[in-house]
Amino acid sequence: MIKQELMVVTKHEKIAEHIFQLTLQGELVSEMGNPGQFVHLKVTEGSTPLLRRPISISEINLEKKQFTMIYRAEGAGTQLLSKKKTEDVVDVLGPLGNGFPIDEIEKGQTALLVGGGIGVPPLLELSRQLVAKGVSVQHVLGFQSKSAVFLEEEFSMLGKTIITTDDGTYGYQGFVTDAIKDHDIQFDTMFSCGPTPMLKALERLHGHKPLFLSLEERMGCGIGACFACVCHTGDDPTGTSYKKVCSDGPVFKAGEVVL
Amino acid sequence: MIKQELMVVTKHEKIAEHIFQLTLQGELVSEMGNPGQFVHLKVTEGSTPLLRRPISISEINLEKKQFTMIYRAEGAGTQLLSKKKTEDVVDVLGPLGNGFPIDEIEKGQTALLVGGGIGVPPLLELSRQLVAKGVSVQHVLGFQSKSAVFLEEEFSMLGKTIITTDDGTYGYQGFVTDAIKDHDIQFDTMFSCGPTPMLKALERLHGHKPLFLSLEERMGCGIGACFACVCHTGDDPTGTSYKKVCSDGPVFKAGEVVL
Amino acid sequence: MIMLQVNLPGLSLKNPIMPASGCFGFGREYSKLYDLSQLGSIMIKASTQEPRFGNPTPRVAETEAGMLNAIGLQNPGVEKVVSSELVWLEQYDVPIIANVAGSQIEDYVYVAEKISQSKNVHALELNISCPNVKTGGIAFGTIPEIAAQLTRAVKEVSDVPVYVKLSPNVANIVDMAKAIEQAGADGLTMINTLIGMRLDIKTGKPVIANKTGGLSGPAIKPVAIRMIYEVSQAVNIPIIGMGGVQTVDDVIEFLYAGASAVAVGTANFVNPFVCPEIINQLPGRLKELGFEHVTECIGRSWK
Amino acid sequence: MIMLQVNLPGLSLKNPIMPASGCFGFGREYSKLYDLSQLGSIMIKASTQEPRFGNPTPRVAETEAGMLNAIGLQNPGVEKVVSSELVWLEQYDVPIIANVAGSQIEDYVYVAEKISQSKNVHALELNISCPNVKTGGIAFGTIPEIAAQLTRAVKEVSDVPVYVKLSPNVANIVDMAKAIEQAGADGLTMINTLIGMRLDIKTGKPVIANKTGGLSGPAIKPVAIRMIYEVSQAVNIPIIGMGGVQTVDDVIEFLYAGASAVAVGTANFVNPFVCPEIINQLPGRLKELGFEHVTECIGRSWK
Ligand SMILES: Cc1cc2nc3c(=O)[nH]c(=O)nc-3n(C[C@H](O)[C@H](O)[C@H](O)COP(=O)(O)OP(=O)(O)OC[C@H]3O[C@@H](n4cnc5c(N)ncnc54)[C@H](O)[C@@H]3O)c2cc1C
Ligand SMILES: Cc1cc2nc3c(=O)[nH]c(=O)nc-3n(C[C@H](O)[C@H](O)[C@H](O)COP(=O)(O)OP(=O)(O)OC[C@H]3O[C@@H](n4cnc5c(N)ncnc54)[C@H](O)[C@@H]3O)c2cc1C
Ligand SMILES: Cc1cc2nc3c(=O)[nH]c(=O)nc-3n(C[C@H](O)[C@H](O)[C@H](O)COP(=O)(O)O)c2cc1C
Ligand SMILES: Cc1cc2nc3c(=O)[nH]c(=O)nc-3n(C[C@H](O)[C@H](O)[C@H](O)COP(=O)(O)O)c2cc1C
Ligand code: FES
Ligand code: FES
Repeated sequence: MIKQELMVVTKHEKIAEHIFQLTLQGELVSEMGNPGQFVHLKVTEGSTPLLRRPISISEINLEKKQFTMIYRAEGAGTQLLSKKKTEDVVDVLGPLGNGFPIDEIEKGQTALLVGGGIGVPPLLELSRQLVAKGVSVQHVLGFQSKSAVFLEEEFSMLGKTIITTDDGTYGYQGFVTDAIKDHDIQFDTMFSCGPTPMLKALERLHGHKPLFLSLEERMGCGIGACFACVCHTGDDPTGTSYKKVCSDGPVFKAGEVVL
Repeated sequence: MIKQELMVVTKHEKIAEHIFQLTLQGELVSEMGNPGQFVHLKVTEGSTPLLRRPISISEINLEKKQFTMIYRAEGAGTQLLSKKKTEDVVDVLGPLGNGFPIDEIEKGQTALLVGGGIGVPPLLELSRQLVAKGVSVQHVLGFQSKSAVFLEEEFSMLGKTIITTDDGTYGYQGFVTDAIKDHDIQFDTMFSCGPTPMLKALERLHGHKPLFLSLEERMGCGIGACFACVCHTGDDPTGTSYKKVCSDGPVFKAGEVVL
Repeated sequence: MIMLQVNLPGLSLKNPIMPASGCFGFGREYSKLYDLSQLGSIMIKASTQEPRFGNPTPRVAETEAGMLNAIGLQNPGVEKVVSSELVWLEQYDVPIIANVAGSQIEDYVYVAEKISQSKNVHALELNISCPNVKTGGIAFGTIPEIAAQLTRAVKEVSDVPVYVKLSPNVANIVDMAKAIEQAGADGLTMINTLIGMRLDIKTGKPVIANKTGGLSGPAIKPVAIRMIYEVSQAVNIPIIGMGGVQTVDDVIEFLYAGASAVAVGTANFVNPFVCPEIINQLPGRLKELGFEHVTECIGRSWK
Repeated sequence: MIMLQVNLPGLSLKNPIMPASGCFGFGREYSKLYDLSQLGSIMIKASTQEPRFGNPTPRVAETEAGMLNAIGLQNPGVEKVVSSELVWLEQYDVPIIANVAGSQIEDYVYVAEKISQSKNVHALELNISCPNVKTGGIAFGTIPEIAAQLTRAVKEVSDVPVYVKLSPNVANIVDMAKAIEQAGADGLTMINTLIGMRLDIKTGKPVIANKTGGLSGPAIKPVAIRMIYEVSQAVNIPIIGMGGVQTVDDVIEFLYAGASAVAVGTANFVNPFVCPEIINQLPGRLKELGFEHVTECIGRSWK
């Protein structure tokens, strides 16, 4: 169930350039399930910034009632968020949306998780849950540059992990799609989250296999009421059928919606 | 000279119902002179609340580069201000305006300082400076009720101090003007700060003697540029002459402006 | 809760608080968060004759104390709204105000006739002021004669009272309101969004795909209050006020200005529980301010 | 600083940043805080034929991300402005834009003729849009024909180029701008304030003594950007843009929208050093965004 709660900051640190890792504690955690869901954060009490910010859940710890997010502090809202200290509270609405369908892959099969930049975080909880299920996981994670790389160690502990950078300052130089090809990675199901051009390339190259993509769109409500975040469906004779990224997604099967 | 500075909170506490005492440290203090001047505070970085808040200087400590204010946390801005913790910073513009003219009273003469509610704080620095000059001071300080009384001890150390409350829960019951009359207080010069009805009554009853009043008005700029805070002058044949509370005041001689 | 009861043409409201059109869908999402029967009314999303997908995304952008939207009246078409959404809403004890949109008079008439027959639709709200639809629509909201003509046409076919939603993007809101009153409207709702725009500092281009969007949220509240203050003194039909309401004090300010009930739009996105929260706070706040009944607040600024 | 130079009719600006009229007085107060010669220009406070005291207080109220003002054009009258304020300003190396107000065409003509003869007045800004003056003034800002008539009359007597300041309180800002361009205006400045109101929750009455006031500040920026975007594509005279500017990025957004220079109003009250701060940040920010000259930004949103 979707809840709204003032959750308490238990940990907050910078883990790469402009990138922060934030752990919050509260009852709302017990509602979290599928990896790939997100929360909607209000970073101040006042009216500026007015809207909530959607951020993916990166790790869930049900026992401690804690969850972790990783976000890029860039605009007005995320910069304010980055100033929160331990014991401060953050207004959280969530969990929202439908995450990655871990039922769509069997124990013993192989999953390839492909992340780009700030799309990497939700794949961590996904990888953990897949590994717990007995799925063999591999990761290809793309970043702009060495200074932007994060979570490498955490992913490496769960499965083979290839890091790519656009500028070649770390790991493989080039796009994640090239890395997948060059390393001749085999998989049963692919899960991905990252910038739209990356998702489009993955869909073009690997759309014939089971492929699940997590999308981003500007949001108003985050719960399906305002129609800010709609996209066209893949098969749409009338042009009026749609899916909402916030409540039907953010994860869709490749081909389900038009990227 | 007027300066703008991010000053550091060194002390901040609640001293009566809704009333907070805030001490800030910074270079700007060295510009402070006359008691009765004020500062203009921006309580958040963002646009809500947008405008600065005018608050009187209540104590100045040049050595420690600290000054103290006392304010009532009621509206959006002052409530946010009340949440500032030690070592937080506050954006201060000041010192602003012209304070009480301590040159207008001689050593050995008697001053009566009359304050009402949140108009009491600036009289503390005034009293100290008058005492330091060798003026004998007396205070009549009016509050709504016992729970609203503050600074009694500080004033008592400087001179005779009568506290009045509207509801009689503490000290003399009634208006400050009645207390002055009932106690038959004699003085050479009167200085006052408080609600306009109180200032009007003082002007009516004591305007024939040297009397200086500190006014309040809604402000925009606080430095004399926007004409938000003007008042008519006492003697004004054309109807167009004016004084600005922020830069010509906030302290005026009785009769100088229309209350 | 007798102190919150407000009666308006077609609407017997248990309290004067309702979500604004387009900010609450058809209620399904919020129904998972709280019982919709708590609401005074629900202004449902605009319905048009045919299904509409609306504008390309991005459809929203944030501004200082506000937001821009250019949804473009996405909706499944009046038939589906009636058969599926309105029927679903019947399970709640809440009168519905149906927002009606179109690009020509015939469209409005078609939708109004259909939708006003639904059991739980107790009033229509003519959306003559949606700034995000290119084809003609905007003229209804800026030219008094055309607005009046539309009002008359819809009044003729509607089974329920007709409220007309005013656009703030006009020089003289009072003239507009009077023309609509004379044309037979039962009430007014105001204000819709101001037309605004935001540019991306990196690309230089509009953030919203539609380029311009409707500005809503706390930023526009002073404009809404001013317009309601002026219009409420010039007409004899009631006003449902909206524009930037976030708190119980905002609601009271709208009533003071001259509104008889108040709708909450953008604030639902910020705090999805805002409507029931305000409804719960209202009696206490009214008492604090010395009122025995919410209607005592109405028009207090000029009465 | 060559990269900030902008040339407009009558105005050779060392940079495109200037304080907006009414938000900077005649510069005396700010001159104590920094050297006014740093500014691209100064739009001085409105001058009228006779001295004016203006409206009763309270004259300002705060709103979400904005403020309302109803100063009421307080000024010492054009004679005194010319003899005392403008002469004092001559010590600075800064061209002055003189804001001209009145309630009838003759008033404007009188003031324009006088003030345009001052050595340092390089352009006039016709304030046809002040929402706080009851007698007629507002009509100039909402009826294109009247605005055009006024423009023509002032053009005839003015020694310097004439800019006309547009009111956002209209349904069609483009029609207004075109009428004024055809009447011979050399440039436009926009936007003036939106009309707004705030009520006191305890008394129920307007906070501002004049009841309504002009809404300014960040809240109105999206409206300003939208209007400048539309008008700049419809006219061939330059625009000085304003409305909610607080930061260097806001300035760039106004240039992208189609403004050729940018004025800062309300933000001076929040941060009295805002103008020189923006001027200092502008070259670095332009470089970061890949521009060699500030004029490359102008109209980028639609070019
Ligand atoms: C489902 C989902 C999950 C996300 N998960 C993450 C995550 O785990 N970590 C992370 O760093 N970012 C994530 N994002 C992107 C994140 O929401 C934006 O970076 C953030 O909202 C920008 O806010 P700001 O205050 O920095 O920027 P501003 O420029 O102040 O934002 C202005 C407005 O635009 C919206 N906006 C700006 N960029 C985006 C964007 N890329 N996507 C959606 N809205 C945007 C903001 O929400 C706000 O309403 C996610 C987005 C979505 C939709
Ligand atoms: C020269 C001067 C000295 C002052 N000294 C003190 C002091 O020492 N201690 C103290 O508690 N208060 C003092 N005040 C009053 C204080 O400025 C207001 O109480 C405060 O601005 C209210 O802000 P808010 O955020 O609580 O209220 P809000 O309701 O959020 O204020 C909204 C707007 O109205 C203005 N405003 C509201 N009330 C007043 C008021 N009474 N006077 C001026 N502007 C007002 C605010 O500044 C703001 O712009 C002084 C006022 C002036 C003019
Ligand atoms: C996302 C969004 C969608 C809207 N859709 C509609 C609509 O379909 N019909 C309508 O009449 N008004 C619509 N509006 C306008 C609101 O009903 C309301 O008039 C306006 O937003 C001002 O109120 P607010 O500031 O509380 O949001 C919409 C507003 C928003 C923000
Ligand atoms: C206190 C105040 C006084 C103003 N006086 C004038 C004026 O005399 N003449 C004028 O043309 N505009 C006047 N304006 C409008 C501003 O010049 C400007 O157009 C408007 O405030 C929008 O810009 P901003 O949001 O940066 O303040 C005034 C604005 C304020 C806030
Ligand atoms: S964000 Fe409102 S429907 Fe998705
Ligand atoms: S507050 Fe601006 S002139 Fe006094």
